[in-house]
Amino acid sequence: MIVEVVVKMLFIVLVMMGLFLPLITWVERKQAAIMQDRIGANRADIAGIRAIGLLHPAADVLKLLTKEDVVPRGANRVLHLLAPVISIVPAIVTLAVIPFGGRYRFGDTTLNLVVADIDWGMLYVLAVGSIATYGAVIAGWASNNNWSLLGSMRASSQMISYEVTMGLSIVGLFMVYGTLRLPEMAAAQDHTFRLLGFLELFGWVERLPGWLDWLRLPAWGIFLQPLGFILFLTCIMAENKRPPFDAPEGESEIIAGYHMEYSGMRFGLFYTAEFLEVPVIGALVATLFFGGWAIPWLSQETLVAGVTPAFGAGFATGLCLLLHVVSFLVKVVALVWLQMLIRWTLPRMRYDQVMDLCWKAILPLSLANVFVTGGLILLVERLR
Amino acid sequence: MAVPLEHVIALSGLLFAIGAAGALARRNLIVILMSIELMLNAVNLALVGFSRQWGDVAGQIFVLMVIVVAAAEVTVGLGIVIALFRNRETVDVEDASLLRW
Amino acid sequence: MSAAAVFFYAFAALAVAGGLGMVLNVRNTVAGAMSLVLTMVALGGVYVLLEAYLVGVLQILVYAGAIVVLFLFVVMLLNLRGEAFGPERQGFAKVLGVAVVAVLLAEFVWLLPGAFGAPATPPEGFGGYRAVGLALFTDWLLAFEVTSLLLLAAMVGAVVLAKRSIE
Amino acid sequence: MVSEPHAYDVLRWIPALPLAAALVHGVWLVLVRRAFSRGLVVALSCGSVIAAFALSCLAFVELIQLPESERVLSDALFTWIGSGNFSAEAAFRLDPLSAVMTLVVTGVGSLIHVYSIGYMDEDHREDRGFQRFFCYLNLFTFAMLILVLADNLALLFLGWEGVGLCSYLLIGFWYSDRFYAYCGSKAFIVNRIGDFGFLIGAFLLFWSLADAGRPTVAFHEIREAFPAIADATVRLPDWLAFLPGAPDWKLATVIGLCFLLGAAGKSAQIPLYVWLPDAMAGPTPVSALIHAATMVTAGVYLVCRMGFLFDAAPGAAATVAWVGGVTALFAATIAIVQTDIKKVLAYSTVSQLGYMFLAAGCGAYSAATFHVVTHAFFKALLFLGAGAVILAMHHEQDMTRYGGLRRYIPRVHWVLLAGVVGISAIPYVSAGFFSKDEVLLSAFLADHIPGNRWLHAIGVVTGGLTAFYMFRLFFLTFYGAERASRDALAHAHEPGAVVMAPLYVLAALSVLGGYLGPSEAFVPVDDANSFGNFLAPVFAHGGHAAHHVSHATERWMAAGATGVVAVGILLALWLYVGRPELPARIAASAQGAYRALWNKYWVDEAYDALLVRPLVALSDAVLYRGIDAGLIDGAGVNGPARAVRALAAGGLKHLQSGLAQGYLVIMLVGSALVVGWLVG
Repeated sequence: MIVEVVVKMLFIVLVMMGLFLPLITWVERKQAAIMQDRIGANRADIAGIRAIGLLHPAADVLKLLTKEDVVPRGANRVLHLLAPVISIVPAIVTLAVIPFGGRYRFGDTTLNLVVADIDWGMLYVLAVGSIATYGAVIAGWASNNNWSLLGSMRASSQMISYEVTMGLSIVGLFMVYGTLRLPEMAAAQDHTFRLLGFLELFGWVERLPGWLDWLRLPAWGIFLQPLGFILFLTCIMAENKRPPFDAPEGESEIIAGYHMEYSGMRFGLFYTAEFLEVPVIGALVATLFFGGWAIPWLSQETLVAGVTPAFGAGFATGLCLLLHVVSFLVKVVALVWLQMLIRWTLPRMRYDQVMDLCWKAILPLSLANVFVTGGLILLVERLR
Repeated sequence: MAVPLEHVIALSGLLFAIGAAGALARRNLIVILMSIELMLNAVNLALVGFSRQWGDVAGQIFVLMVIVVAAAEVTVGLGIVIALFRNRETVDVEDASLLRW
Repeated sequence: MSAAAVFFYAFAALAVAGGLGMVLNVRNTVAGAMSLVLTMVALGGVYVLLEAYLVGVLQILVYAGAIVVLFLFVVMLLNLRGEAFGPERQGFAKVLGVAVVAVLLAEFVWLLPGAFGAPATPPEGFGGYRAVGLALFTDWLLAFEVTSLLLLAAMVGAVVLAKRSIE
Repeated sequence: MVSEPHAYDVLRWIPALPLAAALVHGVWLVLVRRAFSRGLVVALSCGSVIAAFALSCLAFVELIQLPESERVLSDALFTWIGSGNFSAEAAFRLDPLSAVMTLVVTGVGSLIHVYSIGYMDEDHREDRGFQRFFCYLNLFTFAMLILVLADNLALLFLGWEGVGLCSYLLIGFWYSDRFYAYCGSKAFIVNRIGDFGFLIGAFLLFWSLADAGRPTVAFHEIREAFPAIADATVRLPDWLAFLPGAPDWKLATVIGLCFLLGAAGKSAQIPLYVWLPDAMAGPTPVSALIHAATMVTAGVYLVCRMGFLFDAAPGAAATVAWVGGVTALFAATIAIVQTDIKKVLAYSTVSQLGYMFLAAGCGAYSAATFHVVTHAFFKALLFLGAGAVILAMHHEQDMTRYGGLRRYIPRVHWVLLAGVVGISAIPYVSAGFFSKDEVLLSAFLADHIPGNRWLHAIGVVTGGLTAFYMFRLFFLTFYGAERASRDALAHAHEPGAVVMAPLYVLAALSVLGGYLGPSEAFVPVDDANSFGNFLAPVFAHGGHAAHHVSHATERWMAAGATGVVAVGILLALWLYVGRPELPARIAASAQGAYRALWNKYWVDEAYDALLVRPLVALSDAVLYRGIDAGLIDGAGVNGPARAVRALAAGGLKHLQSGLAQGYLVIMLVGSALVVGWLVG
């Protein structure tokens, strides 16, 4: 039991921090370069081997570790130390409830590819996310610097505001799935629905012609809650305070915001937190809106049932597990790419624009989303 | 239930006492508000403990209500603090003693 | 002693420590707020141990995530560094008050031992969002609605109070 | 005894219509504070009352189609008061008696409403007065209908108080005049005395019935249950030992006397008649409607309604009869010398009411009711006619300033003549004749009443006096020298058609109304006395059945009475047309008697000295200065306030330091004490 948990932890942490994190720093550079028609970082080399800049992440780590660690005068040492930690922990612990695979039965043992399969997983995510606020807030306060203070005030208000709307924007999703447990959510998306099924449902046609049955979509959150998807992605990116939502650290106005007084690995932690958030967001969004580990148009039963006759149940399940993890990682990668795209496409929003977007656009839209979803659900249940 | 209810209630009482002492002794209005929050939390803890004890959800409903009330109280309280600071340049509760005979 | 018990006492210790830190930290309001956060989180843990999952999460979400941040925000807004307060008034009253609090606590502890019987075995899904939600929206609907009104009032009040000048 | 009553839900609309009109007027006047156009007022008020009259006729037709034994319509609305074993229904009940009363109230009422249009049109003292007046009139009609239609004592009392209130409002209608306002209050207060008696009686009745295991206030149930307590007795307190039959009185007698007090208050009998003459302060139509035709007969109605009770209580019955007789004579004597035309009519009303009490006391309830009806006809006519005269003379009410008016207002003269004839009981051509004959006959026959022959004699003499003063009024007004000032006569004019029309109708009624139920003795038609027979089932007589005399005797008695009447008329003719200077001389020669009559036997003065002044003094000195201002205000209201203020200013205010934490300390101390109490 404990062993299993530890293994899962190691897997997810290693994948995220050991694989994704360095890669993302590299991708960030490269994608930026490509989009800006440059070559990008490619100078770090070991014995002349540049490996298209893949060594830069290592170089970064070395640099950060060896830099001088400055604590400004008049700063509160404890809090100053505490802030980066606070800001990175949520990103990591969020991973605990995100399933990177489904449930698999090998003989009499079942394997559930999630660290902590808790009933209120999504609430857990929100709660942990809300803790993340303190990182920025404390950082700004503890550095005893007015720019930092301004930065952390921006950060705190921005994050609180977007927490509210983030929670609201996925209520519709909860209503559709009828659960807050992330593995169940993912499993619920492991099938397809007929694209035109609603025609029958609303009685607009008596019976769809048979060939239309092939016209199917995976039952993903993005198809069931398109608006919810957009809102949620916006909110969670704003939570991450990366461009275009990086007003709290907008260097053009308040030099570097709440972490301007940080150097060395402390800054590295903030940095890590931000970059780690990116794949975490990817994983979360994938699980909520893109079927998590599910393979589109190929549900677990179908796969197992299809492979079992030839190679036996064990192999089928194992294959299934493998494919699922792969598809999960693929989705994460895709979503990371999407975030990068956004990050390098949109300019930074002004602070008041950020707030207006939250309270005047997203909040009403998400409320409307909740009501419309509820109405549709009632309607459908009435019609069934 | 992990521990006997007495321990839960004892913890709650202790927290309440701490909060009360803070609300009494400190002069910083913000800290006083925080102490009140602490007292409210102590009450919540007691409620949750009893709710578990009798296996009745009602206690937790009360907690939700208390949380809402606490939120409202903080909002207004901090609003008052800001207004006070704006007018008197202080958050000392003892300077805010206009409402007397 | 079961693992849950261990966790409980650990959380309890954290909560008390946080509370004390908040109350005793005269110098730094922000640090006090942070230790209050510690208390809140610890209490959230306690709630979870008491099988009040939803409440536990909401505790962290609302108290730690929103309310205390609000405190911090105000502290920063007013930029209060240290406390320069004038001479103490009614010091006696405060001493008396603290003494009374101690007495109160003593009485309380005196009352406690053996006050309660064995705990009931909670029903299935106790404390989950389903159970609580059902109760909230069936038996306690009115209270729920009323709290919404309360929140509205608080919102308006806060805006009116904090606004520099009412147009 | 009546069987199961027939449900008939038209009844509720009879009082509802006037109430609706009154409410519309009242709400509009109070909330909007602007008056309707007069046309709208008239349409609402008169319309509602006339509609009520039409409905009453409907109900009456419905009633007489039923077999005689079960002539009762009922309409139960809801339980008005329900408490323990006491329950008062808001239910209406139409038996022959209330049918007659209802018809009179609505019929005469609508005539007077129509008349009021013309009369009040002249009144410009207040711009909203017109609507206010009709609002009150409708309200009164409603209350009076409740009174006569009520199915139980409680509801009847509601109407009873309602009419009292409206009477107060209407007497003091021109409240800007202090004297009028005073008259209103006088009427109200004197009525209260009567109401006190009524209440005591009602409570006694209910109480004793409850003791007998039949708690009820509904009339028919009371009547069924009454025999259970018919023979119960009460022990009088020692200080009443001088009373005849002391110390043990029949309970029925006590209740009856209490009711008599109430009835005397409402119907202006000795000793409570004093308010009625002053009630003439109100507008004349009010005097006609309330203080002649309807309200003042409520007492008679009550006695008739409670007839079974008085039958069982001969003492009470005798008292009723004697009160009636004495009042009749007493008031008639006063009326002889009055010169204010309305005062004369007022005292004649008192005297006629005396007749009714006399009959009721003698157990001839149908006769009493019959006289109520005829009296409503001719007395309404007389008041309205007097009103017409007063209008013509610009609100001059002193008859010594009239004289010879028949040349100026001939039509009024003729209708007033009809009224005078009607009240003077001239055989065959007056309503009064038949009813008064029955009254006198009942007195003559009521051997169970001690001294009933005397009562009969009194009735006869009063009849003569009545004829005398009525014709005196008539002659003083229309004949003889013109004593009015030139210009007054110059402006004297006949009132308009809207005023005259009701007068004509009433004139016809007061001449022919008697034929509703003449005695077989005079009208050789079998079952001519349809009126009495119609009412018979209501007054199922107990103990003494009305034993008859031969028609011959009856005729002889009537002839005697008529002779006395003739004497009265001729005397009036001689004194006020033949030798107009005589009356003054007579008055001069009989100073004492004249002054006694002129000052109404100083009764008002006596009451004032014996009751009012001491009471006022007591109230002012003890109740107001001592108890109210001193005890209640001083010790009860201001005392605590002062104490609290002193306490607060003395020390408590220091508790409010404005320091929040101080309050918190106090709070904690309190909770510590509470928890400490828990500890042990």
